[in-house]
Amino acid sequence: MQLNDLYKDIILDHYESPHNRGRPPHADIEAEGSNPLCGDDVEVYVVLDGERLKEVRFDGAGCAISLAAASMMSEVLEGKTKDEVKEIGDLFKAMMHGEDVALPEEMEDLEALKGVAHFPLRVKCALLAWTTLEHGLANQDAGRRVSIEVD
Amino acid sequence: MQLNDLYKDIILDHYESPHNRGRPPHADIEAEGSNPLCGDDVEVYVVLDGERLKEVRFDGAGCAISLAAASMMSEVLEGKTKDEVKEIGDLFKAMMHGEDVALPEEMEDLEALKGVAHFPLRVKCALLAWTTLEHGLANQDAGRRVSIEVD
Amino acid sequence: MQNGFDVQAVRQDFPILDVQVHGKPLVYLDSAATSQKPQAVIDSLVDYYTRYNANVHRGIYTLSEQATAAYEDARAKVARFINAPSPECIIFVRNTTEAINLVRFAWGFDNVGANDEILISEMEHHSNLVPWQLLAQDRGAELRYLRVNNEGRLMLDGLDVLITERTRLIAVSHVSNVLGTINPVKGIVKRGHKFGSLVLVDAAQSVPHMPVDVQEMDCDFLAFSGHKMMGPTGVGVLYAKPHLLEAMRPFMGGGSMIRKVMLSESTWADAPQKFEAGTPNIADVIALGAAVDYLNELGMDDVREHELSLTQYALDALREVTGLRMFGPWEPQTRGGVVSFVLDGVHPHDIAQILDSEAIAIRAGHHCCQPLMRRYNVAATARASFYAYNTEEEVDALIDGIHKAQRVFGHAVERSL
Amino acid sequence: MQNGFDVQAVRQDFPILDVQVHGKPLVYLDSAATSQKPQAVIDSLVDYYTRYNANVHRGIYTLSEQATAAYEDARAKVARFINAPSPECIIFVRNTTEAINLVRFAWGFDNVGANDEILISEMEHHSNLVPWQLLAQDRGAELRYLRVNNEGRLMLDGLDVLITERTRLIAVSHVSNVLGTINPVKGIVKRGHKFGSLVLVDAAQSVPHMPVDVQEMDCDFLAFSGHKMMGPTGVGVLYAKPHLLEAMRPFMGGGSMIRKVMLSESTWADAPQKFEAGTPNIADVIALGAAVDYLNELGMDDVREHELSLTQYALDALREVTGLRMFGPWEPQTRGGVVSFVLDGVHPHDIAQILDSEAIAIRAGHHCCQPLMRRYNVAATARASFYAYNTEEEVDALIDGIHKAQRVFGHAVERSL
Ligand SMILES: Cc1ncc(COP(=O)(O)O)c(C=O)c1O
Ligand SMILES: Cc1ncc(COP(=O)(O)O)c(C=O)c1O
Repeated sequence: MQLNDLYKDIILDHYESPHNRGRPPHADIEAEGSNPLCGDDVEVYVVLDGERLKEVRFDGAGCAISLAAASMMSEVLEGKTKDEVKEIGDLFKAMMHGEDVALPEEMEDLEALKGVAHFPLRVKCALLAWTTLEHGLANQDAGRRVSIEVD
Repeated sequence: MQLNDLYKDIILDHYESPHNRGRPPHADIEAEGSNPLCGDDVEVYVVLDGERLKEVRFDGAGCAISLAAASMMSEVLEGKTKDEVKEIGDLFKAMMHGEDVALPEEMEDLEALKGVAHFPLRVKCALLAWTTLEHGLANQDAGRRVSIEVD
Repeated sequence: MQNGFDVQAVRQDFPILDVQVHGKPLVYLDSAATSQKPQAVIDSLVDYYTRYNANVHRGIYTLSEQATAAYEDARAKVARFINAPSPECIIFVRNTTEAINLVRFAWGFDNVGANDEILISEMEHHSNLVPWQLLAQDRGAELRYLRVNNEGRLMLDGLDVLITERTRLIAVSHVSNVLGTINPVKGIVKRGHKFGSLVLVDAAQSVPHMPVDVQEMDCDFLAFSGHKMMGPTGVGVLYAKPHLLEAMRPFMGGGSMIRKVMLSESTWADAPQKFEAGTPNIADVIALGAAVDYLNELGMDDVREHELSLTQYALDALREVTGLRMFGPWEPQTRGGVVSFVLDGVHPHDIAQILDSEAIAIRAGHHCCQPLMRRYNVAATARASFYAYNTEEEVDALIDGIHKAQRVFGHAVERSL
Repeated sequence: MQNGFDVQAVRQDFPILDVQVHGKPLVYLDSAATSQKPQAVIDSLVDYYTRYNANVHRGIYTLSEQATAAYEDARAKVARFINAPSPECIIFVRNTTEAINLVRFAWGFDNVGANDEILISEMEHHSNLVPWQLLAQDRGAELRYLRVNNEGRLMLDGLDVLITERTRLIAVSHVSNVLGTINPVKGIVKRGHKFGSLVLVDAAQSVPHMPVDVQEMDCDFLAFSGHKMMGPTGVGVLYAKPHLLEAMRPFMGGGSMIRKVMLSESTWADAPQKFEAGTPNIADVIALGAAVDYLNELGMDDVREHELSLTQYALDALREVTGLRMFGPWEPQTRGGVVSFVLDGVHPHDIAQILDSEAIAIRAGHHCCQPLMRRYNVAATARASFYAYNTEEEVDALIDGIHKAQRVFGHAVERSL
């Protein structure tokens, strides 16, 4: 396993200059996820437009993998419907578990995280933002910020 | 270590035909000792004549070593003063712990148990009756049967 | 040999069987106390310590990843071995004793209260008796006993009155370590469940010797020891149904079993980690996985068959020994390869001592079953126990040794006959 | 090398140090998590399993006598190693965590009541924190914390107000596994005793690395792990003063810890057996004895000297790394060979990952010290730790690796500077 498989330039770019970072003035969904064992914390904010995720933003602290994954996620999911989000999320999880999946073309950025599957201990870093988003969507009706701990 | 070192004829003789076995009609000291881990149980009875042990008897159930040791003890201690009993007991214990001791001539029967010192697990068998007697003497004033557990 | 099972080939795998004791080849008949280990298990330990020793879980470096993978792989192997629904219901502990005490502390304190009842049997090993005695004392509960008949079987008729609505737990051994009796645990589980009681099975003497399927048995807890199944000392297993593990409080507190620790309170990791505080016995857990591999290669059906035929052979021979009293059932089909006996005129300790002079290792004593000894009115018994590597020739040696003991104690034997 | 201590010769004794990771020679800097094992320890295991494996205590045959003698011999070795007054105050457990939990259950339940106080420090490992949190919750007692200053030292001034007449136990680590700080335990013991409190010392990071004398320290309990002192995984030690062991109730119930078992109640064996229920981890206890022999041969003073000079060397180098923040004292004389740090712009997990690509094994995370992480306002640190087999060249490799991490994360580092 090469280090370059993990720390691809595109991942380092996202880590160094994250996209969609920061809390929006208003959000329909607010979810925070933490991995107490890593100390990683991520917050995910979604502005909805009906079934569609009009805006996805995140904030938090963590390693390169977890923050780059959050940044990439926020990009690829913008404008997608909830059903599409579920579909993409399942694909992404399958990829993280080492399955050979075909990602839609406009999501090839996510491909950069494929190498993470070879580093079992880092998979949970890559999944943190996704799990947090999922949890937020599932509890959309809660009417408040929800939180989840994973490890 | 030879088996004969342990099961000397004289030991087997005492086991098969124990001396002074059985409860006397009256005893000044009654003590029972048990090793719950072996299941061995021995009762020691002493009839006193002032400072002297006029009669020493025993009863119980146990392995060849513990019963032969009880039988031999009852023989050698008959007629001895308490001080002498203590002295002989100390010598016997030292012998059981592998020390090279010189036993008084009339006690050479006890020598037969010398080999037990080479079988650490059986030493406590050889000591059971002696420990029980000691406990009985120490609690002479209790005015009742005393008991002790050893292991 | 018998049943297409090549015991001589098996023996080649156990280096200790070449040992000489007092200049004579070792005849090891004490596997119920602890089994011998095949080369594969020893190699597993050496391999671990020379190639990838590292602490498991969350070490982000290669050795630690390898150790973690091997450790969790062993968990999966053990789960498959007893057909557990998932690796997560396998908790690694030190031995059967700790497994049972874990249930006492982590389940018992919350689920057994004043006037509740715990039902165990008179044939239980102290490890499946003392913990429940202590729990009953701590919680003001009642400890009840299922009795054993003269033949060495549980008096199951008694169950009807002994199990009540207040029974919270039935704890019973699968195979007795003294009598050899195989208890009908599946039926006991069913009857316990009907009354809403949980059932713990002490499988220390079954998992090493016969196929065991926890889902078929439907027990709630199952405990066994690695060292009795060709694995190393220091590792045992608790199986529990997943929903029970989820509901149970932790046992020991410390590293690895937590999720989040704050100054005043903490939250717990999920099972199995919740119950594995501190650095686990990594090397031995992995070696237990190697033992499971080895047993699978032998085939547990064949292991059972071999022991069955050896036990039959031993019982036939023991039946002919004058002045010998055997405890437990005479039908090998209903028992494991553990044979306990006493001899008229020769104390069990003296039997064991004389057998040792012939390099034959058997156990003598109460076998951690004092109440059962009292039931049969003996202070101790001699016990020979068999495993996959034992032979009929070794049984012959045992019988010869018994005769020798009788010769040494000639007069005593005669007197007592 | 330094101090007449020949580290190259020592390295020859550790077969794992020949391992290659990603084609590069292993640089193992995670001994605080678990140490590597010398050949003598591995040989001890093989020797046991191939020559005299048998269950200990009361087996009347040669193998069992040999195993028992070796097992008890290891106890005597461990007792001498920490200058315990007698072997009987050494209890073998699985690890430090179990040792501390044993005190929680067997001493704590009878001696800590409502409104009593337990005092621990903010730098405790979860294994010396969570058990006391749980005990405090179970008994309605109060858990108090001694704080840590910016330099990584206990704020001992606080002791005066924190210790009261209600303090039943002070539990404190001898050496911090994150900060490296050597705590002045002898003084803490003295002050605790003045108030009638007992003192438990978590010596997981001291006994392996420096001479420890329990009689001089006068602590009531001391806990440590075999696997951190060149011994195998799966064995740990609790030392306790004899009169405490005598008064304490048993922990786990089962075989070996009893004297007499009746249906409704039982009596207990004396310590140490009272606290060693079930078949112990025989092979690993004996191998821990071999580890103690090995450490004695190296000489604990020399081990300490070697680590001291290595730590000095490492601190000097780390001080030069831009953007590196080190936790704990800068004076090697007051600390063990454990060095924790964070880098600006590179997360500890990423540091460890990049070091692994150079075959350098360090740990990253909270090191089972979440409260301490919060104290320093970090989520995790990277940690390198040294032992007798580490060299200055390995420290150089560590520093190179850190530079590499900074290069990989070049932009991030720049941005954060
Ligand atoms: C200071 C300290 N205490 C306790 C422990 C726990 O040791 P173990 O995991 O062997 O129980 C450790 C090691 O991780 C430690 O460093
Ligand atoms: C039936 C039974 N239960 C429990 C035990 C205890 O096993 P361990 O000593 O490995 O805890 C044994 C073995 O001695 C046993 O035979």
